[in-house]
Order: sequence, then structure tokens, then C-alpha cells
Amino acid sequence: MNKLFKKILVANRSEIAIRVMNACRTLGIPAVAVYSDADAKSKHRLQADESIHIGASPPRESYLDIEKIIAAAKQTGCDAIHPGYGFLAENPTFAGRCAEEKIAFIGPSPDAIALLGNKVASRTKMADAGVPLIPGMKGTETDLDVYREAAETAGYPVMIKAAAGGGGKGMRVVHDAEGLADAVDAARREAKNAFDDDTVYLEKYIINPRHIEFQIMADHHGNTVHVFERECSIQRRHQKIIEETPSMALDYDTRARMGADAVRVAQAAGYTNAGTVEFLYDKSGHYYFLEMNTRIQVEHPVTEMVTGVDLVIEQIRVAAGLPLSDHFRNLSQRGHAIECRIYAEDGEDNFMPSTGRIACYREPTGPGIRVDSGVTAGTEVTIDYDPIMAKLIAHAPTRELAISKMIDALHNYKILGVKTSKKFMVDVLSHPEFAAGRTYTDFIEKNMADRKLDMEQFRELAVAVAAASSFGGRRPQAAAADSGAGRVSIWRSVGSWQVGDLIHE
Amino acid sequence: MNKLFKKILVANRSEIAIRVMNACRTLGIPAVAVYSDADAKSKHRLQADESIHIGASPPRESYLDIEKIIAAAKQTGCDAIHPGYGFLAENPTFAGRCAEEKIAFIGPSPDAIALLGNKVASRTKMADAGVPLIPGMKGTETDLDVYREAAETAGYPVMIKAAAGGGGKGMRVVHDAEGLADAVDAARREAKNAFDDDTVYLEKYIINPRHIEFQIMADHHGNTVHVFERECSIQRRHQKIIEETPSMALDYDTRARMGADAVRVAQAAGYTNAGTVEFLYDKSGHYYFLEMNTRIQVEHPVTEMVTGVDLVIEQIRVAAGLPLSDHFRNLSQRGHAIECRIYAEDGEDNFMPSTGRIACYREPTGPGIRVDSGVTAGTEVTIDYDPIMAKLIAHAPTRELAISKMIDALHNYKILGVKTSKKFMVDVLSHPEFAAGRTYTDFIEKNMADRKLDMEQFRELAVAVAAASSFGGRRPQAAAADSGAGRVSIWRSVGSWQVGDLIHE
Amino acid sequence: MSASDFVFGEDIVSAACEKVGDRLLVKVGEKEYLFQPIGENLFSTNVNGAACIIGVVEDGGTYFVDIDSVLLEVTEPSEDGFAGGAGGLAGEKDKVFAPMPGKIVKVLVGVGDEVALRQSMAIVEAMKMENVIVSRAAGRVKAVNFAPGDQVDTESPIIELELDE
Amino acid sequence: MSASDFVFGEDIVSAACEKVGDRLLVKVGEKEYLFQPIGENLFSTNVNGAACIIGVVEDGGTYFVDIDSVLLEVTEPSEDGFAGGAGGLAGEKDKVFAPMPGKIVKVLVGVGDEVALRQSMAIVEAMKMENVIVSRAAGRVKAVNFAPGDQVDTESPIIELELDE
Repeated sequence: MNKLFKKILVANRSEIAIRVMNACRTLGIPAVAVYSDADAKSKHRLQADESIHIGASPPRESYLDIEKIIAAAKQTGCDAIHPGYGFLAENPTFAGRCAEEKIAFIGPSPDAIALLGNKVASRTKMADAGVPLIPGMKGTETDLDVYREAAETAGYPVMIKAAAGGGGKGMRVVHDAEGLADAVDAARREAKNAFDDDTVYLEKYIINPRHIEFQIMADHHGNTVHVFERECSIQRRHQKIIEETPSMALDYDTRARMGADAVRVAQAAGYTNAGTVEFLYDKSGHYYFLEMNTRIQVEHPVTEMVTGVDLVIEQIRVAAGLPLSDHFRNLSQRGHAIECRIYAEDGEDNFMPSTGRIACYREPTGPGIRVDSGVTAGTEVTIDYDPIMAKLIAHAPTRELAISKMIDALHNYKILGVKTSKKFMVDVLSHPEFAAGRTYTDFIEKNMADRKLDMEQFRELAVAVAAASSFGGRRPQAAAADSGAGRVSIWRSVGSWQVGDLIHE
Repeated sequence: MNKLFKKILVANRSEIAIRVMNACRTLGIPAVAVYSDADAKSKHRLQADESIHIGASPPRESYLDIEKIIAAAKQTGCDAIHPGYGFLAENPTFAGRCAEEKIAFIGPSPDAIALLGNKVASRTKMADAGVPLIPGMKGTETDLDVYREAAETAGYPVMIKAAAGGGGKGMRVVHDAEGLADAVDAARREAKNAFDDDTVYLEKYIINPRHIEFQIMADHHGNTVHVFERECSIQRRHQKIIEETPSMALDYDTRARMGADAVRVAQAAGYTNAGTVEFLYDKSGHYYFLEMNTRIQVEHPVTEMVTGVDLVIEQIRVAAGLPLSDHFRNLSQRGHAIECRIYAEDGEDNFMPSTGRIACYREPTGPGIRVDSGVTAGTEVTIDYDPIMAKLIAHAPTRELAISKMIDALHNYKILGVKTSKKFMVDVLSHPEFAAGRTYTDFIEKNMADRKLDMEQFRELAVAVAAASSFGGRRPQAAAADSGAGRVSIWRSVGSWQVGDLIHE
Repeated sequence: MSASDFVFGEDIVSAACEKVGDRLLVKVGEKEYLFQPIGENLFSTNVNGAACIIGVVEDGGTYFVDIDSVLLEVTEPSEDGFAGGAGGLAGEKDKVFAPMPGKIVKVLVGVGDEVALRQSMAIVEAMKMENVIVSRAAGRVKAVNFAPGDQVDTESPIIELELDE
Repeated sequence: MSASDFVFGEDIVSAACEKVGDRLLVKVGEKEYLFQPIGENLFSTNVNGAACIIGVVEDGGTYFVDIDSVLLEVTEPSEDGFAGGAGGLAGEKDKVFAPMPGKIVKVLVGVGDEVALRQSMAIVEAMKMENVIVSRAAGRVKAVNFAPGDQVDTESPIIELELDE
């Protein structure tokens, strides 16, 4: 294999950094990790071929510090940087700095990132390209009458959105004409505060749609393809927790039309490398372009399992100037894949963030099971970063079998010491509405709101397990600490469950 | 999901028993394990929903004892038995006993097993069906002149084979007319001794062919399909160690013709359920029917990864009387998959069997990596059974990437305490002849014969690792014993690597 | 037969263990469980005819138990009958601290309130995450030292309790 | 700096360890290695710019080490300077036993032969598998008690040695 790059710096952490380094190993390219204080003992650092410390734990002082990342790449002789997702992945300044330093940025051009990062500019662009948009204003306006007129045309409820928006900031739902003026003002103020840009616009508020996105891959030779859809409607607090592909909502024709529109979006933006075109899909079967994410997506593995491609390897090939691999010209969906995001959060207490030390960690295995994980036994889960610990993916010939496999795998995934939403997701996957494919963005609100797990039912069994494990005077102890430097002693004393007494006593 | 069976007994052990039980869990069917004395603490027993002890360690007293297995199934209320591979899987008497007891045998009918187990009878049948056979005698004969004539027609070298053959017994290669008579006599004597049946026949000896087999799946409704080929040419002592699919040797037309012939074989035998039609493929591109294996094959995972089907789930469905699943009507190959068999043997010393306790066990993970394993930390590998411990499978969009992934996965597969052929397989996979796809059954003989690993090169590094791991006065100790009851204390004392001193000293 | 006490939620629960062949029989109240150890940190038990694989680990005085995908915590009773709790000195259970520096989002109790063991006391935001701070003993709120919006460190108690006897 | 001796093959090799930050520097003869512990049983070291993950475990007196997919065995020297070997009493190294009952396939040495530590001595078949029996000490063959085809148990020595001093 000819080496595509001499060496790649992975400007990220945790599971996505490990995923990227895995692709580098397959391609025979050495990978350099960067790490903050908190990540000195993290899995992504210790698995890397080389690693560079880039600062303190707060992201601003490490993973978000463009110059430190560039310096690390130069110091280690890297000729390419993979940004992962989050952090600097969608920062046009960072992509631009890479270009200045003649380091390949494994992602789209700075111009494409900038265009697609601006909701108003990209909306205008996509309207011209003939992509279906949510009814509303084409561009931004300051005249309130324009808002009023657009709202009347689209029909209430409507939504005011910030051009630079993200994370729900600068967003307001308006249910009638009366509330419009205040909402526009409020959204403007919030946008100004959050993004230093008070540009807002108005569009129709689509009630409880499906969230369906298309994976895009485009090379530097004019080839742009879509790699089918992912449905990501199961969300809590606007954050995806379960994704799947194919979507139950799409028939052959709709899929083809949406896929063609997704390609149109990418082409209109002059897009290269991997990206994701997000659509809202309403209950009457209409779909609307929402935005394009200019990075590898958290949920990319479901696409890989159903289409057989390797998106990260392809990202690296494309960034090296190669045309799309042959198999990207003849793509098909096969079987069904589901991803569950394993966050450090308490699924039984309103998804409250959970921290702690993973004292025991066992991944499920089996045909069609994939785990992309950033943690291991001994990892300290802290509050410094995004709480995603791992992604569990199940693939099977049919959706019914994939659901069944996923439930089994969730039960066999043992993460002891930090709370997760495993049981919550088991209950979502077991719900008749999920089985029926009636997955809308209000799924959890509507179907899980009354859910309340009775912890008391486990009282006797849990105590019995503790008693069994402490029987004979020895305890099943926690694994060696591998990560989470600094805060608690990471070199804690280590033991292991000694059961000698059971037989020899 | 409607339950296809009330409960399934898995009449096997180790990795294939675990694979079958995994399929049962996905289908929501409880699974019963059987186990011998040696397997009281084995992974397959401990993961089962129920388990039944069926006797002493020698297979004849447990896994080969038909009545004990039938009794276990009746005792636990099982209405189906999955035989795995080996043991009773291809025993028509066992399949017949299941039928008598109205227990579904998850495999073909006793008649099909019996027919295909007799090389002469099946050869005659397949000749009539128009399947290409190795040139030679159509049936058996006692008259030496018939052998002489057949040998002249086919051309030397020829092979004398026992009708009931298997494991190389009752087989003789003859290089010229002079050796013929003695060879026939010797083969007869050997066959009589080994199988109590002195029926032999003659066919042309195909020199260093490829071994290419086709996966078959057939239901009870007249549908028979092939699920493409596997190439299994990399063998040591006639035992496969590396398998892959697709085969580098087949073009579209040849694949279609061989697949159609494989279906013809199954149909001629009245075959149902999963089976494998084996062909020899010679250097001039001719192929010849060799035999049909009437069971799930060790190497079935490569087919699953490249075609997206689940062969074991489909076996259970078919045995329950369902027609082939829809996706079996529209099969395609995607990407490339390779399997390495992880035997307990010394790849650096002529594949000598290796025994011992697995003191540390870590499976590789990553996109496209699958491990079907029968062992875990603490397993005692004994000499009672087949030395296969696990199968490592890698799937990638291209063969080149699959090879690279497999090498990486072999390096990251840590099985400490028992020798394997990991390094030998790394060297096979890294060989330019393997990369070029020149894989014939003499591959190892031809390309690896001079291979000699210089163990001395590791002297300093190995000692350094031992020193590092014992630094601070504590040792990286072995995991708890999970299996291998009885022989050595399986409840050995357990510890774990304590590294506290490194920091706290 | 060996018996011992554990804390689950706010209750002290007694369990008795016995070896039966290579399994363990555990009695808790009226209920009996048979566990098969299947390697480090794992037990198997049969629930409605299917194997249920249970994970368990002891870490810092807490038994973390995964049953049916739910993570449960069981502790050994401390000398005063309460769970030890992570990080706290036995004598400081009357004070509620933030586990890391942050900003008070909400205080969930007022002076004079009766408080149960492990009751949510306050929410502290650190690095954009909200963390619930719970009591490490039952008692009555004696003082609330911070208000929403205040910065707290890990040294100053947010809430002080008068402990139950 | 702490130094100790290990047995590799037939040789005694000395190694010296030193802590360098959170890594370990080990010197063996002229060579130096820097190891990063990456969790239980695993070290990482850099070979030609790529991370090489090395597995190691100590079991019954033997360090099993996986380097580059090769399983290597390193032992601690016993009092008399030889590796302990699995199962053997120190005083019985002059006898070569079958590890399990079986049938002698081949005897690889004759009386009077010089034998090195861990040299292959005989092949014993048990359950259709062939097992090589190796010496646990260097010496000279004093007696060969069995011939091909004989059944052996684990109690009767197949071969007896006169040990080197």
C-alpha cells in the first residue's frame, strides 16, 4: 500500500480519535495523538504511535487551541490533520491555518465550512440550487413587517433562528402573530450574546418531524455521491441518542429524491470530503433541508455497517487527492443497523451527567456487534468534556433482528461505576411504537415521559449480588486506572476478585 | 418476534456452541448447553440459559453419545437441536434419532447426510446431475483392470480414495502404473480398518489446486440458493488455517457457473438447510466437485460479513419450516473478508499442539473486526478436543485493506499462556504471493517451508518486558480461571497487576 | 452460611450466603438466588428460564451492580449505620460539598427541611454540565450558605445539616 | 535503578529498570527500552515510529510475553540457576514426565546424549494430539524407560537425566 500521508495528527480525543487512529493503522500511516492534562492516561493517548501534550484540561486551552495543534503537527512532522467531530472540526479558521502550513486538513475547504456554518447564507445558496427549504424567509431582514408577512405565508407556529446558530441558542418558537415582535428581539439579543452576530431569520416550525440525514462523500475530481440516509429522530434535549439506517419512513423514490437533493446541496457548496446533509421530514411526507454538517458524524458507523464502506479511510484517501474508491460508485443498503450512544448520564434521573471511575468494563461481542469506545477499565469520567463514552452498533439482516441484537448487547455491556442510559434505551427499543417505526423527534416526550423505573424491585437481587461477590471475605475489585490523570490518584492500588476460598476452604 | 422453537439444545462446545447460542438469544429462544467433565467451567456452558452434564471428557462418552444428547433434550423440553460442526453434525443416525423423537434437527435430512457422506454414492449421483467431477471412476470397482484403465484415461498421478473417507485415511496418491495395484490394496486395508468399509475408487490427482467452496442454503419449500464462494487454499497438514471471500481466482462467469453447479449438487441430494459444496479449482481454470459438507462450516463468518446474511439464524428459521428470508433472494458480495483460525498450536514449531492456561486474554476490536471465541481468561486448553480456540475475522472494502486490518488485529489479539500460529499467519498474510492472490493448497509448503523465526532477536526485548512488569516487586498476574474444570485447580488464586508503587514510592 | 448487612438506598438489608456445589445460594428476606460465578466480575443467574448475566465490582466501598442494564449501588454499612459515601470523612456528613468547583444553579432545600440519606440537595454547574449534589446522611437543614449564581469551591459547605441520631 | 535476572531460552539475562516520568526505562545489555504501561497486562513501546502493544502476564513462575504476535516465555531463575518449569519439583528435574497419560510416539534422545535445557525429549500422543515433552534442565541422558507405542502415565519418568553441575 502506498502511504497516503507520512503521518497524521488526530486533533481530537476519546472514541473518535481512536476510530481515526484505527483507520490510520489499516492504511499503514503513523498517527499522533494530542492530549490535555485530563487525558494524560486516556485510551486515545496511550494507543497512539506518538502523543503530544497540548495544555490544560479546559478545551480552550488544549483541544480548541488552533496554534497548539498546528505546532504539535509541525513538531511531529505530520502532513495531515484529522479533526474528528466537535472541537475544531467545523472551524474554517483552523482549516485555513492548516492550508497556510501546507498541512492537509482531512475535511472540506475553509470556504465550504464557512458557507455551511452560516444558516442564512447557506439557505440562500440552497434556495437558488432548488433544494427544498423550510417555508420562510430566504435571507435575513431587519424589518418586522417582512417577518410578519413571512409568518403569515408559512403559517404559525414559526421559528426565529440565529444565522450563526447552534445548540438551541438564538432560537424561539412563535405560536401566533402577537408574540412575533418580542421573539425576534429576544432571538437577536441571544444571538448577539452567544455568537456576536445578531442576524436572525424566520421559518415555519415543523412539528415533531423525523430527523433524516444523508451521508455525503465528495472527492476533488468532481465526484459527489450520497451514502444513503440515517434516521436520528430519537433525541433527548435535542441530542440524538439512538440512530438507525435505513429509515422506516422512506420508500425507494423518496430516498432517491432526497439523496439527489443532498448531493445538490454538497455540489452547490463546492463540498469535498465527508459531510452530512440534514433534513426534517414531516408527517405528510415533505422534507426540508435543515443544514449540512461539515465533518464526520458521531453516527457514521451505522452507514458503514449497512453499506460496507469505511468513511474514515475514504476521508483520508480523498484528502490525499485520490478519486472516490470504486465501491463508492455502486453503493447499496443491506440489512439494518442501529447505534446507541453510551453517555455518562443517568437515564433514570432525567439524563443528569454522571461522573466517576469505571471500575469494571466489558464490551459485548458477537456477529454484527461493533463498539467504538473511548473508555476502558480504570477510566475516570470527568466533567471536562462531552459525556459520550462509547457507541454501540448492531447490524442484522432485518430491523427486527437488529433491535433484538441491540437489546441483548446493551444487557451484556457492563460499565460499572458510571451511570448510563442503557436501561432507558432498552425500554425505547422495546417500545411498540419504536417497533412500528413511528419515530418522531417527540418520541421520548410522548412515549417515555411517564416511564419511572422502580429501583426497589432490584433491592433484594442487588444486595444478593453484593453478598455473593463479597463471600469468602474477598471483594471483586476494580481494574487498574488507565486514564483520568491528575484528579484522583490514577495509580490506585489494583486487585482482582479472588475466589480461591470457594473451593479450597 | 414469534418464537420459532420453544427451546434449542446446542449439541456442541466452544466457539460454535457460543455462536449458535448467540443466534438463539437474538431470536428470543432459550438455549441449553451440554458439557463434559472437562467443560464444566467452559465459556459455552456458563453462558447458556441452562446446561446439562453429559459425561466424561472423551467425546465418545459425552459429545458423541447420541442417547445422552437426546435424553438431555427431552429432559429440558427442547424441541430442536443444533449440532454445530464436528461431533454428531454429519451423523445420519443422530439426525434420524432426532426425527424419531420429534425433535427438529437443525440441518439436512438423514438421507441427504447419508448420501453425501458416501463419496462413491454421491459421486455417482452428481455425475448423473451433470456436475463436473474429477476425472476417474464413476463408481467403485473391485477389478484392478478397471482402475488401470481409468488411470490411463485420467492420466497419472491419480488418487485412490475410500468411499467413507475422511481425515486423509484410506487415501493414496499413485504416480505411475507400477504402483497402482499396491496402492489400491493398501487403501482398501486402511479403509476397512478405519471405516469398516473397504470400498475405494480412483480419480485424477489434481496437483496444487485452489480449494474453493460454495455456501448453500435451502428451505423446505423448494428454494435452494448459493451464498457465493469461500477460498480455503491456505492449509497446513490438510487443515485450513486462513479462509477468504471472494476468491481472487473467480471472474463473474466462473462464479455464476460454479454457483449454479453447487445449487445443482444440493438439489440432486434433496438437500435442505445450510451446507457447503467443495470444489477443487485447478491452475487451468477447471473446477471439479469434491464433496458436500452437510453442516455449518467453521469458516461461515466470512460469508456472513461479505453478504450480510446470518447463516445460523437462517438455519434455525429453515428448520422451523419457514421459507428462505427475503434477503436470500437478492444476494451480493460486498468488500472482502478473511478468517484466521486461532488454534492452540505452535506456529514456530511445526504446528505442534499446545496446551496450558490462558493467563491473559484480550480480543482485538475495531470496525470490521469479529471474533468468534470459545475461550477466555482462565480457560485451560487441554488435549481433549479440537484445538481451535477462536476465529478472527476481518472485513474491509478491499482485499488489501482486509489483509492490513487482519495483520493489525492479529497483533492486538493477546492470548498469553498458550502458543498459537498468530505470527505464522501474519507472515502468510504479508507474503507477496498472498498479496498477489496466488493461493494454492501448496502455498505453505512452497512459500513458508524455509521460514524460521529467530527467537533470539526477541531476547532483550522479552526480558525487558518481564523486568518492566515485575518492577516494584509486583507481578502482572493471571486472570481468574473460568474453565477447564478438574485438571489443574480452576479456582486458582487470582491477582492483578498492582502498579501503585510506580507513583507512590 | 455467612450473613452480612448491606445498604441499598436508605435501608439496611441483610443477606446470607451459602456454597452449593460451584454456585452460591444467597437468601435476602424471603427471596433466594442461585449465582454461578462466570469469571471476574460476572455472575450468571436464571430469570424466567433465561440466563441473566450480572456484573459486579467493588470500588471505594461501593458495590456497583448491573442488573438488566440498570446500574445499582450497594454499600457496606459504616460504623454509624450509614453508607460511607465517596470522599467524605465520617465526621463531615453534616456538611454538603460540591465535588468540583462550579456555579450553584439551584438549591433544592431550605433551612429546617427534613432531609433523607442521598436526597438531592443542590445542582452545581461545572463545564456546562449540571451535577446533582446529594446528602450523605439523613437530618435537618441547619444552614444554606450559597444561592443560585454563586461560585463554590470544594472546601466550603453549600449546606449544613443537623444529623439524625 | 533496580536490576534482576531472568531466564530466556537457556540463558540468564540481566535487566535494569528505572522510572522515567510515568514510563519505565529498561536496560538489557547494550539495549534500552522505554515502556508506557497502558493498563493491566499491556505495555506500549515505540518501534520504528509505530506503537507496538506488548502483552505480558506472569503465571506460575513464567512471564508470557506477546511481541509482534510471537509468544515468548521468560522465567525467573530458580535457586539452582534454572527456570522453575511448570509443575516440576526442583528435585525432580532429572526426570522427564508426560504431562498427561498417553502413548509414546517417538523418543528423540538416546542414552548418553547431551541434553540442553528445554530440549525436545519425546512426543506423546493423547487424544489424537501430539505433545512434545521437553527437558527441564541440561544434562546427559541416563535412561530411556519407554519405547514408541508404549502407554505412559504421569507418574513414571519417560527419560532420566544426569544433571550438569
